Formats: sequence, C-alpha cells, structure tokens
Amino acid sequence: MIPLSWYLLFAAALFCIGLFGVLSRKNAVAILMGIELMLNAVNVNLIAFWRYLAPAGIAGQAFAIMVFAVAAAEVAVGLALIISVYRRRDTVAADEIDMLKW
Amino acid sequence: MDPLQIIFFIFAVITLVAAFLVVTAKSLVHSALWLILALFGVAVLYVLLDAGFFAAAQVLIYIGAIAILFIFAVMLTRKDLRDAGSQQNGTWPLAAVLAVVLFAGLFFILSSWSSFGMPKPDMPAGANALSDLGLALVSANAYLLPFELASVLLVAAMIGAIYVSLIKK
Amino acid sequence: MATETLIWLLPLPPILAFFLIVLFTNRSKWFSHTIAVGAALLSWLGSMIVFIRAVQTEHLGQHPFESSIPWLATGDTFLKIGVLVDPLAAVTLFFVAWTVLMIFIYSVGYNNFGQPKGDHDKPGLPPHGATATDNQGHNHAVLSIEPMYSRFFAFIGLFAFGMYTLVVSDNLLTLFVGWEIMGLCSYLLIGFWFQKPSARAAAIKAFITTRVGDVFMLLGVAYLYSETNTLSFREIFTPENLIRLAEKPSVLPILGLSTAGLIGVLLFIGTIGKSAQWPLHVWLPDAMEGPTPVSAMIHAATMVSAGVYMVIRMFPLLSAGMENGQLTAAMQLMAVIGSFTALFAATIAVAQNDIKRVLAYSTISQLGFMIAALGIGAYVAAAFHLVTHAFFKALLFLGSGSVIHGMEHGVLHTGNHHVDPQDMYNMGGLRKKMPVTFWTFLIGGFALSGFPLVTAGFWSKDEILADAFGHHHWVVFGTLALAALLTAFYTMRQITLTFLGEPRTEEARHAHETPWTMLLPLVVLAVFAVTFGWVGIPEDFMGLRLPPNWFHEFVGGTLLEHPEKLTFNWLPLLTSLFVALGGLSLGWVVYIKVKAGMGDPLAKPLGRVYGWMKNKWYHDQVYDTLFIKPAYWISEQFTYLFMDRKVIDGFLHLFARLTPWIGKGLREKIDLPVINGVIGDGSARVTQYFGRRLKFVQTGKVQQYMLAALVFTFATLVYFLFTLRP
Amino acid sequence: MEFLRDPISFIGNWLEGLLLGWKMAPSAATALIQLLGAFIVGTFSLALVIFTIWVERKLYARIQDRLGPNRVGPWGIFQTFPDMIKIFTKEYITPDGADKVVYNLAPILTVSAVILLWAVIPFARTVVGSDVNVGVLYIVAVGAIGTLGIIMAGWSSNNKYALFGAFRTISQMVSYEVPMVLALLVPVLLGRTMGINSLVEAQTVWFAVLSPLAALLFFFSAQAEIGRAPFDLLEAESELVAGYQTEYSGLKFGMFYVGEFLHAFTVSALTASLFLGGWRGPGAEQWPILGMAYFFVKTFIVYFFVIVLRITMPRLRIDQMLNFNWKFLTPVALVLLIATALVEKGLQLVGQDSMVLRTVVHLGMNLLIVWGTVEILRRSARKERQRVSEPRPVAIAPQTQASD
Repeated sequence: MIPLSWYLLFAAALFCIGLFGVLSRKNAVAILMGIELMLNAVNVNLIAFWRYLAPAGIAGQAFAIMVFAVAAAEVAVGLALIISVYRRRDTVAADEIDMLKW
Repeated sequence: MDPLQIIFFIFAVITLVAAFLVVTAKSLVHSALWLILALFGVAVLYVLLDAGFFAAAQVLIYIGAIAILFIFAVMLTRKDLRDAGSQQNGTWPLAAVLAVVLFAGLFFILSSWSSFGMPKPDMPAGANALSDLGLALVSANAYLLPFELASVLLVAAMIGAIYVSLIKK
Repeated sequence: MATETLIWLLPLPPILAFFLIVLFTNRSKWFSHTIAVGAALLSWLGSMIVFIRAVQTEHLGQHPFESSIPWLATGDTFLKIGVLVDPLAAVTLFFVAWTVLMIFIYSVGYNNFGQPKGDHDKPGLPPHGATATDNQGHNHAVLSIEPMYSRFFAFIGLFAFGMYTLVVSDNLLTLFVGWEIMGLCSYLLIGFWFQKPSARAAAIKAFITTRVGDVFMLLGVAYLYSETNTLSFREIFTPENLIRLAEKPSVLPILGLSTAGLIGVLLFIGTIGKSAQWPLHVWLPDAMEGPTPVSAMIHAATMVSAGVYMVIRMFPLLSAGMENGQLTAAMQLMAVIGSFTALFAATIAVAQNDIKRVLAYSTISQLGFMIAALGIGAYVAAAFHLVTHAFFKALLFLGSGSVIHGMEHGVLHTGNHHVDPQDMYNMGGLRKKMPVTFWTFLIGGFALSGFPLVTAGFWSKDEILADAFGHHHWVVFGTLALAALLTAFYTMRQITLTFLGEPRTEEARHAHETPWTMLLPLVVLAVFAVTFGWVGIPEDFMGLRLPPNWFHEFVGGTLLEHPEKLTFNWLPLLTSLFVALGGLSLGWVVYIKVKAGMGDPLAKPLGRVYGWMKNKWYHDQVYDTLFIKPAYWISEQFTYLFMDRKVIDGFLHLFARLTPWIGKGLREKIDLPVINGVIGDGSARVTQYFGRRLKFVQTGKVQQYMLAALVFTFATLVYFLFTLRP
Repeated sequence: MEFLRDPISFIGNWLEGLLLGWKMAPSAATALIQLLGAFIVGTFSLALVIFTIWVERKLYARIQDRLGPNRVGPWGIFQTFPDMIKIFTKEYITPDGADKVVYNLAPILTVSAVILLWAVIPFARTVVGSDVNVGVLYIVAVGAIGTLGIIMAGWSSNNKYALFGAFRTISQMVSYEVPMVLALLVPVLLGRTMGINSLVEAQTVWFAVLSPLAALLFFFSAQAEIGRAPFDLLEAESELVAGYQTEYSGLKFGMFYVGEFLHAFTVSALTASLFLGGWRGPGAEQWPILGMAYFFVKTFIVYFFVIVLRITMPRLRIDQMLNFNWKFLTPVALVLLIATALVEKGLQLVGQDSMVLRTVVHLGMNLLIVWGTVEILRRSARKERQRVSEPRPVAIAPQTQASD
C-alpha cells in the first residue's frame, strides 16, 4: 500500500526540479518545459489529495482538468511568443532578451 | 514491499531522473524527449491513483500535443540543429540551492502534517469517478462555468497563438 | 397558453418590431412594414383570444385575469408590476386591437408603399410626388413613397406597445410608463416631418402641454402611493382603502377636499392634458401636423383614449364618498370641465375649414362627453362611448386621410402645389370619385352625429344623455344636448362640403380612389361603427322587451357595486333624435349650395361670433399672452440678463481676476522656492543618487528577477513559519 | 463443449487454476496470465501482418493486371517468408551524426504504439485485453505515441529529407487527429460510454447505420493517420526519397514497414468494432468463438476497402491534404457532432428511447448533413469552374496590342 507521503514527496521533488529548470535554463523553450514539470507536480498533488482525502468528491479532479487546459493554453501562447521573439531578435536565450532594463 | 509499491518506486525514480535530465540535458531535443518520458511516468502514477482517465488524458494532451509542440518549437528556433555550449545560465548554482532549500522546506512542513503518511482509503462504494466528474463538469451548480471558461481560454489561446506567430505582411 | 401568460405577451410584438426595425431592417421598407403589421397582427390575435376568454368567463369583475411579479425593491416591500384584464380592460383591449391593426395596415397605403422615390423628397418633409414614365414614354406625376417609411413603422410600433402596456397593466405605475411612452411617441410622430417648422412647433406644444398634466398626475400617483403603499388597482379599490381615503382630509386644505378627492383631482388633471380637455386642449388641433394615421392613432385608438381610460379605471377612487347621488368634488369638476369642453369644442369645430381640424375639435368635444358622463357617475355610458367613439373616430380620421390622399392625386395632376389638399372648400363632389371613402365616411359621420337606431354613436350618446337626464343633472343634460346638436351640424357640414355638390376646384375633379390597403381598414371600421352600438341597447328601449343590455352587464361588472339601470324615458330619446336629425338636416341645407370661391354661409349671420369661433376663441393668443410671452420675458430679463449675465458671469469674472493674482503669489512664494527647489530638484537629486548606485540590480534578465522574488518569498515564509507557529 | 464455445477464456481459466494449484499468489498468477495474453496478442498481430502483406500485394497486382507473388507456396502465399529472411540478414546502417539512442528507439516506438492499440480491441464478448473505461481516449492517446516515433526517426537520422518527412507527418497527423477525435465522439455519444467493449455491446443497431457519416469521417481521417496512399506524402518517393525512414535499413526499416501494415489492419479492426458492431452477430453472445469469427470477417472487409483505397487513389498534394482536412472533414465533423448531441438530447427530452426511432432520426439527420455538404460543394465547385474557365491572359504580348 502506497502512503500519501510518497506522492507528496514525489510531487515536491518534481516541482523543485521544474523550478530549477525555470531558473537555470538559458533557452526560453526549456524554461517552458520546466513550467510544464511544475504544473505536472501540482496535478499529481491534486489527484493524490483527491484520491486520499476526498475520494467521493470531484473537486481535485476538476481542478486537475483546469490545469490541463491552462497548461495547453500556456504552451500554445508561450511557444508562439517565443517563435515571434526568435523572428525579431534571432535568439531565444532568456538572458539575451534583456531589453526590459531600459 | 508489495508489487504496487515496487511499480511506484520504479516509475517515480524514472520520472525524477527524466525530469532532472529535462532541466540539464545539453541537447534541447533530448530535453524534450526526456520531458516525454517524465510525463509518461506521471501518467503511470495517475493509473496507480485510480485515475485512468487522467492517465489517458495526460498521454493524449502532454505527449500527443504539448511535447510535440515543444519539439517543433525547439526545431523552429535555431539555425543549427545541434546545441553547443552550456545550456545553463550564470545563476544556476543559486537556482540549485534555492530548489534544494525549497524541497527541504516542503519536506519539513509536510512531515509535520498529521495525515502525511495516511494509507490509501478504498473508493467509496457506488462511486463512478469518471461519470461523476463528467456530470460535474456540465452541471450548472458544479463546474459548468469554469469548464466553459476553460474552453473559452483555449479558444483565446489558439487565436492568440496564431495571431502572435503570424507573419504580418 | 394560460390566459395570464398571453396577457403578459400582448405588448411584446410591437416593441420587438420597434427594435427589429430600428436595429436591423430600417433599410428595407418591405421588411419594416411586414414586421410592424405582423406584430400588430400577433397582438391583435392575442387580444382577441383574451377578449373571447374574458367574455366567456363568469363574474370576470370579481375574478379577473391577473398575475403580477415583484419588480422594484422599495425598502422592505416590492413594487409589483403585473397584468390585469377585467371587463373594462377587455373591451378596451378589443377596440385598441382592432383600431391599431387597421391603422397599421392603413399606414402601408398612406405612406405610398410601392410608389417610386420622390424626385425632391427629403427625410423630414412630406413626400412631394415623383415623375414616372409609362410604356409610351409619357411622364406622369405620381405619388412618391415616404422617405422615412421604416422610421414611421418603428414609431407606431412603439406607440402600440405603450397602449397595450397601459391597457393590460394592473397598477398605476406601469400604466404611467405606457402613458409616458405614448407621450414620447406622440412627440416623435407629430414632429415626424421635422423639417416643417409648424410640425416642430406642434410637437413641442403637444409635448409640453401634456407634460403639464402629467406632472400633476405623477403627484397624484405619488400621493396615492404614500397613502396606501400600493399602486395596484385591485388593492387600492378595496372598500376599506376607499373609505379611509374618502374620510381622511387631504394634506392641502383646499375646498375641504378629502384625500381621495385631492388624488382624484390630480389624476384628472393628467387626463385633462392627455385627453385634451379645456384648458389644456390646445395641443390636439395642432397635432394634425403629423401624418394622418398618426392623427388617428392619437385621437382615436391610443393617447386620448388613454386619458379617459385612466379616469374610468380610477372611477372607484374618484367616486369614493359618494352618497345618495351626491357627486364628489372631483366628479363635479369632471362634469363641469367635460360638458364645457364638449360644447366649447363643438362651436370651434363649426367654423374650421381644414378637414382634419374639424375632426380634432370634434374629438375634444366627444371626449368632453365621456368626461362629463363619468362626472355624473355614468360609468358604463362613458366606457361605452369610449369604445364606439374610438371606432368611428378612427374611421373618420382614416377616411379624411383617404380624402387628402385622393386630393393629393388631384394636386399632382394639375401641378398646382398652392392648393391645400386639406381645405374642405377646395373639395366637393368627391362621392363619385371616391365611392368607398364616401360611404364609409358617411357611416362614420352619422355615427358621430348619433344618427338614430342604426349607428353606434346614437346608442352611446343616448345613454349619456339618458343618464344625465335620469339623475337630474339638468345643466349637464342641456349643455350636452346643445353640443350634440352642433356635432350633427358640423358633421353634416363636413360631409356636404367634402363629398356632395359639385367639385369646386380642378384638383377635386381629378381626385382618385385610394389603394385597397387604405380602403380595407375603412370598411372594417365602418362595420364596427355600426354594429358595436348594438351590444349596448337598453333592454326596455321604447318600452320594448329586448335582450338584456350585454355591455352594461359586462362592463358594469368591473365595479364592486353593480351600477343600477335606468328606466326608459322618452324625453332624452326625443332630445337625441331631435338634435341628431335636426343638426344633420341643418348642415345639409346650409352647405349644399356652397360654390367655388364662396365663403362660409354662416360667416355673415353670426358676425363677430363666427370670427371668435374660427379663431378658437383666441385660446392660442391668450395662452401666448398669459404664459408664453411672460415665460419668454422671464427667460430674457431674469434668467438671461440678470442671472446669467450679471450673477453667474459676475462670479466668473471675479474668479477670473482673482485667480491670476493668487497664482502669481503662489508661484513666487511657494512654487519656485519650495516645490521646485526643495521637492523637485532635491528629490530628483536624491533619486539620481540612489539610481546610480542601484542600477546594477536591474539586469533585464527575467530569471534573476524571479530568483530574487522567490528568495524573498521563502525568507518571508520561513520567518512567518517560525514566528507565528504556536 | 465449453472449450468449443469459448476456447480462450477456457484456456485462461484452466491456466489460472493450474497456477493457483502450484501455490502461486493470486495477484502474481493474474499478472503472469495477463503478461502471457499480451505476448500472445502481440505475436499474433505481428504474425497476422505476414498474411496481410501477401493479401495486399496480391490485390495490388490484380488491380494492376499483374499476377503478383506466385512462386513460394500455393498462390505465392509464403512469399513473405523469403522477404523476411532477406530483411533480417541485411546490414544495419546508422548514419554519421545520427543520434543513436533516439535513432534506434524510433522504430520500436512506432510498432509498439500500434500494438498497444490491440490491448483494448474486443475480439469477442469475453476476449478483451483490457476493458478500460476510457478506451476511446486511450486509442487517441496511443496514436500520439506513433507520431512521436516518427518525429524521433526523422530528427535523429540527421538527414534533411527525413526531417521534412517528419514535419509533414506531424502536420498531417496532428491535423487529422482533429476530425478523427470528433468522429470518435459520435459513437461515444450514441453508446453513452467510452469503453470499446461497451460500445460494441451498445450497438444493437450498428453505429454505421445510425451515423454513417461518422463512420466515413473516421475511416478517412484514419487513412491519413496511417499515412498510406492517398495520404502518403510523408514518404513521397518523388519528393522526399522515403521520408522519415530514408536512413533506415534492415530490420529497423522492416519494423516501420510492419508498423504501417499493422496500423492499417488495426484501424480496420477499430472501424469494425466502433461502427460495424465488432463481434456482434447472431449467436455471438452465447458462442464467443462465433463473435471472434464475425469480428475478423468484418475487419477483413474493412481492410479490403483500405487496400483498394490505397491502390486506386493517386497521392494528394500537401495543400490538398490540408484543405481536405481543415475545410472539409473538420467542419463536417463539427456539424455532425453538434447535430448528434442535439438529436440525442432532444430524443431524451421528448422521452423517446425506442431504437427504431433513434435510428431513423439519426440516419435522417446524417443524410441531411450529407445533402447539405454536397449542395455546398456543388455550389463552390460551380463557382470554381466559372473562375477557372474565365479566359485569363497567360502572358502579356505587347505586339498584339500594337497590331490592334
């Protein structure tokens, strides 16, 4: 029997790895991948909590569905933005896209 | 250890290793492929959580759509198909420290929670998770509005993505 | 469908038509009139179903069709709006539905649907005709289509909505809403040809004059609400409420009026404005500037009827406190105003030459009949006359429109645009050119005059006279009888001048019968102008034993106490026979010989009185001197010269002078040294100093920002975890 | 007798009893039997390809007025075996600069994605690999893995033709997934379940009769998913050498080859299950062996059409392929899905649940949509013809203007 703690620790680890990716990768696409990992960690938590704490309810699953939708939308728009940036600046390295400072 | 635990353990390790490779791999295409493996591992965990629908949806949405988009994007945003040089930026050690500290903090907080190690309860009798979920998503006094909003969001994202990446004449 | 639901739906089609036309179909004339007429047809159908169900229901007066919903929260309670169809509303609905439908159909023809676009027509002016070329290549002057065709149908749709709302509403509030919608529409429709200065003036006159009445009515409504906490008819008219209102003295100690009396008088002033009673009657003749279907809408089916309908509706309140035939103050006022108006308007009508103006004054006069009837307590007679009058007056107006239309044909034919197609002295002999119009107009005219036994007007007018006689109101009886005589006289004058004799102008010789869309409504209304009277024949008429008086039984059931029936008396019957036939034959004798270029045969014998009558007893001039000139004077002298120029401008100038002085002082003492020196430059210097030292933090690298944000978030989190943990 | 009625369940039960008799833990026994079942199904499906390759080649030849394989065995039925031996013994070539792991993983993934589909196909009432309750979703999800295999192959080959082929594949597969999923939702609506076996059980009337349009839409978009003619532009020889499989040789190429044939057969099986009543037929409830026969008969009939389509249709251009999907299949599928949902809900609201009425209404609705579509197509075709037939200057010839 798998205790809840396993899932929670797994999700925490996945989240931290994703966060590391977001903070450390140069390539903007890779940053998006990190975000996907984080979203997945959240989803694992949602489903695990649903299954362990409230198996009769549906709130956890419903939230997970929303996360799916948001993830899909986020990737679509994010990648479109990245491609658009690439067309203009010829690079997708996050630390080269630093026009923000002026 | 019972077989389920073994399966969990195997796939959790695979997933975490794959995830780690996602954020460290030199080649971005490899990164994307590792991402697929990690997402597949998560799908297996969904099965272990009695959420078959989510497993199928995970494979369909993440592997079938999102990961392929990633591969596409990786290939579209480069001149050379091979990646050269480090893919980490200058602050990566700080980021690593932060991630580890965060995990430690989470572990610390979680471990002091009373139901941290609770065993899996049986599914309540007569509950059909899938059809309950489906009905809840279209029931006006449950999640109809968020569900519709999600679909609107997807349409908006689609239009936005097309607009943003359109080559304007 | 449940009757209540159906009643709720009744006003909807016209308003939908209004929005559809305004928003979508205003480019297409065919769509516009199809939608409008279709909507009118739907409402008509619904009204007929409601009417039939109402007639079949026993004791409708005690248990009317009603339903209401809470609408507007006022503190703890809700203002309710709802619908109510009792016998009175049912018969009103009946005539409203018929006349509205007929007018809609008529409008299609009147606005020359199917004719070409005019050569010089502009929106805001009546159509002037177009030139059409036929197969042989000859040019003809033909009628041209109204340039704002769709707009017209949108407006009358809104108008119909107002009327239906008013009729089916179960409370004074929605009644007032419908009332005001109609006020707006009448303004829009009278000023429909807004490029004509006279139309603009008439529209403004109508709007402002009726507004005077409406203000008082609103006061009455508000007073009523503050007294009873409800505006629903059924709740106001409970005996307890009525007795309380009748016994409580009013807030204004005038003439010892009771609360009910004061409210009644205030509401009645609303009716004076809406139904054009003296002294607020002046707007109605001028409203003839609008297109003829508009005149018919306003004069027969809707607005003016609405005024009378409202007082009939409020009759229990008006008559509250009436004992042993002793009239209440409000009723006395109504009797006096009503009978005076009836006579007074009739005298003016005698001397008018414009075919529509005659009818306008006749309307005022007939409405005076109803008001007077209500004033003497003849509730059923007033309602009966309201219905019959609506039918024959709509018929007459539409007939006159048809005549004008025919005359315009003649004008186009001769090309002499100085001939007024509305002047009866330019007509004559039209019966041969326009037979259908003639016969229907004749029926309408006879109904108006009260031609004995066959016409509806006879039965309703006779009932009023009989009531006045039976309750011994001699003055009212005498006045109304005289008014009825004049009515018959000017009606026959009109018919004779218009249709009989020989054509007096070239234009009249070339007049032309109008299209079927205009004739069909005339025929339908003519049928009602005759037959509707038959439902109200007293059962002991001339000592015969006839079937019971259906109208009396049905409408009388609206009141809690069923009004008693009068026994038959020969004297009023003979009076009305005499006045009707006498007036008619007199009119024929005097006017049959009028030739072209002759003046009015009455001008000489009546002398100066004729001049007074022709000039409407100089009301417009009196109002001009009494109200409008002073108003202008006050505006000029007080508001403009004193208030605006002296006081307000003076203030402005004062400020204008003060401001630079203060500004200069502020600039030199505060702005330059303190603000600029210390706050402005000083803070800039400080900012610059810190900016120089901190600018290295802003790398522009998103991930570093996020890292920093997360570090601080965790730091805060940890701090709170360790300090706040118990 | 029991064995004859339902041989596979019989053997399964017998094996389980045997294993339990050997004091094996029940869960372990179940796992072992399922593993065995998966092995058998996988092997069977791959072996089946040996037969279908022959069928296809024979048919191909007959339609092209040739004899086809005729040397090895009667009617050349064993021709595939020498071919297999040849392909096994060929050299494996890994191109220079290829990403080795990915390169070698790609064919395996492609084939396994197809075989995974067989897990949910019901052969008979009792013979189902895994009766998951989200079977339809599973089919679509697993289809995505196949796409993945192809893109991996294309990318890792370090060959521009391979990469182009992979890109084409993705644009085609991702596009055609849309109408396919929409068409798959129609049986889900009609059967009110997502499990494949329950869908088969729900087909008292074939869904192909209830909603022939959905069946056709699924069939066509599935052809594109397989990537065979007329949708084979991912490996168009005249343009891309051999598309994503250009660099593969030997058994690795063979796996793509087998994957393609097996995919075609699998799609036929799915069509048969989802629209043609699967194992349903007279007596199939009591005699699962009969159901199995029905299933295969139906599958082969569909497969026959797949082959004929492949043989007789010319290849589409890429713009035609995309237009066909986005301007024809997807709108029609959307309309059909919405109409089906409305009709189902309407019938439910009215309270009419008789199968006859449902059939008539749905069939009528389908025909109506077909009629409307044809009408629209006819109009646009007329316009197009007019546009095309208008004389247009091919080139500007100045001297003719001068001579006029």
